Amino acid sequence: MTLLALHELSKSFGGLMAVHNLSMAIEEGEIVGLIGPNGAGKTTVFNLISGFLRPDRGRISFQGKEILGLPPHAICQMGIARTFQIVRPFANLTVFKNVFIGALNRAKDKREAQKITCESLEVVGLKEKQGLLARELTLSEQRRLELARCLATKPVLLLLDEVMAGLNPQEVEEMLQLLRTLHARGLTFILIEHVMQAIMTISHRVVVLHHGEKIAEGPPDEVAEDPKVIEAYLLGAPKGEW
Amino acid sequence: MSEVLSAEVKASRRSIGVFLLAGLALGIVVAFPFVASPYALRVGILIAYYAYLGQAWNILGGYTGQFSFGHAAFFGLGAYTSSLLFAKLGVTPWIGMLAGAVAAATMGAFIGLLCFRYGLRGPYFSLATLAFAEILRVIALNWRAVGGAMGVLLPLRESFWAMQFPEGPPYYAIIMTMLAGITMLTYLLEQSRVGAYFVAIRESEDAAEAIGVDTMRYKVLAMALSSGLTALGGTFYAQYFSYIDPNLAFGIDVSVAVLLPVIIGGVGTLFGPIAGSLILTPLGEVTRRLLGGYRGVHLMLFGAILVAVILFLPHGIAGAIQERQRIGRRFSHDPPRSS
Amino acid sequence: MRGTYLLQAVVNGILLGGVYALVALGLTLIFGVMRIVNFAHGALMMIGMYIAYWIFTLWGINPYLSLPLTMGVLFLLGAAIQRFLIDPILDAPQHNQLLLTLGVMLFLENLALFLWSPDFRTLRLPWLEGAVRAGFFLVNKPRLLAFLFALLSTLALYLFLKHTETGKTIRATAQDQVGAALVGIDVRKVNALTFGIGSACVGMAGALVTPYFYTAPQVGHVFLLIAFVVVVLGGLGSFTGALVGGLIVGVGESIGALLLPGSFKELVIYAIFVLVLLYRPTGLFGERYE
Amino acid sequence: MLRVQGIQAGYGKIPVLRGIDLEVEEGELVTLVGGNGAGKTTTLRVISGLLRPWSGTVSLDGVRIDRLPPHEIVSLGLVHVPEGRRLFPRMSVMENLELGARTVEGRKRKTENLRRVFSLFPILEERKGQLAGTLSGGEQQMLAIARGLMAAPRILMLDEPSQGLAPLLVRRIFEAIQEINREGTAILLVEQNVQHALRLAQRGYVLENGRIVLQGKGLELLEHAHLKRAYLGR
Repeated sequence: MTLLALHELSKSFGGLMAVHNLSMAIEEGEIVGLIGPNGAGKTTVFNLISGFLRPDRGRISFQGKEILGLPPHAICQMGIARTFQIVRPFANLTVFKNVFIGALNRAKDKREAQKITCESLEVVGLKEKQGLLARELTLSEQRRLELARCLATKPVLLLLDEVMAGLNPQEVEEMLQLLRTLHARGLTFILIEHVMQAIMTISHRVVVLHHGEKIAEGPPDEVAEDPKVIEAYLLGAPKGEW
Repeated sequence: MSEVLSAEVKASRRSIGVFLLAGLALGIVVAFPFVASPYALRVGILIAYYAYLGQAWNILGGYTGQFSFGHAAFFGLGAYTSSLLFAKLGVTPWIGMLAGAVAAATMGAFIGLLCFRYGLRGPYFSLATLAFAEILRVIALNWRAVGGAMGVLLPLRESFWAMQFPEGPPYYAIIMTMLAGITMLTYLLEQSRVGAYFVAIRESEDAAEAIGVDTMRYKVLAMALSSGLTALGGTFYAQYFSYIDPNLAFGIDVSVAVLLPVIIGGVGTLFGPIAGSLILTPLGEVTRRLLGGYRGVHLMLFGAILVAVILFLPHGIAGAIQERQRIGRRFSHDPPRSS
Repeated sequence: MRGTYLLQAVVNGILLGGVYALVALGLTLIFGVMRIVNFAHGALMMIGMYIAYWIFTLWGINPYLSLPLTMGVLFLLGAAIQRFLIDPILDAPQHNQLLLTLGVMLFLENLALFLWSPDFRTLRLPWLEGAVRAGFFLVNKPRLLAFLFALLSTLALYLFLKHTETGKTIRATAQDQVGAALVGIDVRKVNALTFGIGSACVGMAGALVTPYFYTAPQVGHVFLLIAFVVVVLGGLGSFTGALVGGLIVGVGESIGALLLPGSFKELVIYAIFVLVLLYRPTGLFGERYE
Repeated sequence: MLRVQGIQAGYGKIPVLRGIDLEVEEGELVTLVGGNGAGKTTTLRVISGLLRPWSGTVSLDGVRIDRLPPHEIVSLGLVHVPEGRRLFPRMSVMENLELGARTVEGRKRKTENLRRVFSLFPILEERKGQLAGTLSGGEQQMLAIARGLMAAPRILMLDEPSQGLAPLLVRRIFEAIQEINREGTAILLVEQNVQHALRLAQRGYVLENGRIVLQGKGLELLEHAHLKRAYLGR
């Protein structure tokens, strides 16, 4: 079943096309990687889906319902959660409270919210650090914290913006393991990632953006062989000119 | 095992200490009016009064992170509403007080809606609130029906009904009750869902929005709450001093006085405003007394303290203490890692 | 008849606006380079007024002649405030900077109160009294003089920023601090310089109004708020904006005074302020800073 | 000439660089490649004095410069053309170039350097009266490099000069970089555009998660299997 459908989305900033005529569909239970060189418009796509930006044109539907024009908090309440490329923890609050505030989104009462919070912290492995302030965590921990905060809102679809950036190989491996666990629990993912290795191993399907347009889409293996992708990524100029 | 035990013992010792301290403080607060000289009582009243105003501002500025520089607007609305109702219609300030709070909360919500609807943040919000306070000041200054520049002199009718008393203690009781009430309210807020949303907005509006917090709604709510509570302080001022005019009610000085104890004491902390007022108010009184011939010395001092606090103690006194305690706790909880 | 009044009001407003522009220029320059909203700006103006006042009262030198001294003192004062108080917290949250300048304002105003009492003081220059007639209009002499000085110094500042090398480093720093550092500009020095120049501007404006305005410790409030209105209207950080905004606010106030009773004219200003903040926070010429 | 040893640095408490060592010799063209967030930009920021390292040293001709403010580092002939160009958008092309020539050396050779950058990027001469903010992306990048050259640097550090540019323009920029290097200026080039960068450079460093994981001759590095893995995940 199609969970999320983007239909001919466009968004420009002061004449610069950030996203151009983008259509794509995400099926329930999928892990989709959204890749592309710097400035390809990936984060803009996330901002459009999560309601932080309004597209100039196009439609977005989630579980068959039109969500365009809804404010971000309403979109979150429908079951789409996102992380930020630059982590935005509630820096001066404890790790527990960070996640707890997310849990309040769905919980009937504080007891339930506490339970959700503990579960989320457990999943991402931050249980021991729950008393620390968010700003005292390492980057890798802050990324996991942000993930826990998202999970606590009980999402159906998670939009993860470079959750592996700046992590060392072991941390990347841990993060991948975590994503697999969550996927096994029925969550659907869209990942923006620069750590290619990671995205290629975990994604079922990869969508490649370049200058705001979709230039390729398909299983990781195929996409990695696609000359257009290699060109966009590695060369930037047609082969043989150098 | 012994480490865990000792930590627990320490924790229980600490909570006993806290109880003792709280009891002691309560004792002093209750006994104070019976032993204090009229002057000392006056200082006590002012300490509580500024702490109260600070708490009211703290809800919006400290917890929700929206720095209003125009709380005089709400203070003045409270003072004027109750005073006019009393002077012109004979309505008791006890009711006038609530009317003022409602008026100010409505005005606060309105200003909030306007400002937040147009995405004013940071200094833009501060300047906008300042402008609203000035607008009210100019209106009060030019509106004959509310006394114009002459202001409002409350008719003298000493009675409970008129909230006027010949001596200090009743005022002391009123303002202390107000302070206890607002501190309790703030404490409950800290524990509540709403309070959690407030601090989330302060820490990162985008992140709060992303996890389902209707930031607009809660910012307006914080604004209304803070404004209404500030207005109660305005009524108290009018009743205690029996006189208000546009500058006393809506002037920039009021907006500054409201936030000063919070900044010094600790923004966004429960006891910050109280600590701030405990330091600033007696200091102000002492300098005023010692240097009675020179006006402004205490405010000069406040200015210097404000600058020093921003430079050296950016989280205020309570903020610094909290930080120290937290670090202390962390070390007492975390056993030293082997290897 | 009514029309003449209106025109007269416009003329008065323009004269007023010239001074407002100068006050606002200082504020906007400081904001443009450092993104600091300087609450102490009005207090600095007040200091300028007292300096002019005392030099005249003690030594009989009129404010126009003592301008270099007034401006020099204000320059040093401003540069020192930047260097010792603001520089350490340039990276702190913006509200801390706001509060710091608020503290400076409190300090300076009450220092003046302490030193010179709350008395309103005025300075009389007999040769400047009365008005000159220019066609249909009567023009108050000290106001005209203040306007001309303000205009000239605005022009001088403009030429300085546009054409001298130091001026260019200031503009460059305003447009991109990192870029400026990387071409070898000493950004801290430029910051102090800018704060100094901004303070000298407002000090000059202060000295210029002393012949027709009262001097008192809290006089800065009036001008601070007006300066905020002007720069928000013109666009925070915009030079042209300060100039045009100053004239608009001056004329608006002057016409407001004609049409509205009492000090309701101020309402016109604040109404403009709020409307601009809400509908066009970038002002007429500015871009938005976050 | 430039020597970076054991640099650790980050923002707030978050580490980005976990011990970087690199060197650039007189007249060399060295490239630093790596994925997003690997720490390339941070490395340059540390070298140019924009960010103070937590530990480690940066030295130029054997003299430590890691405690100097950026403007003093520029005056030593180490110039950083930053990511995002950082031009002065409301000043003309000419004014931007003049501001680039603020070092003693730059002042001395201003006319000569001006001629040099105009021959390198003729379009800039055509647009010299235009405001920098109104230039196209490619022209802005050229201006950024040109502005850096006006300081008469001995080492020019370029942060992703190809970012966001069309392939043809990327080629122009890279040609210019090569040209600049041939004329004797050492270059430290940071790039995501790996293939280009490594073909151009004499030596290269591959950065991953704040560490140098590979280094060697440009073309040899390119062949290295690890690189492919790092970039395409296979």
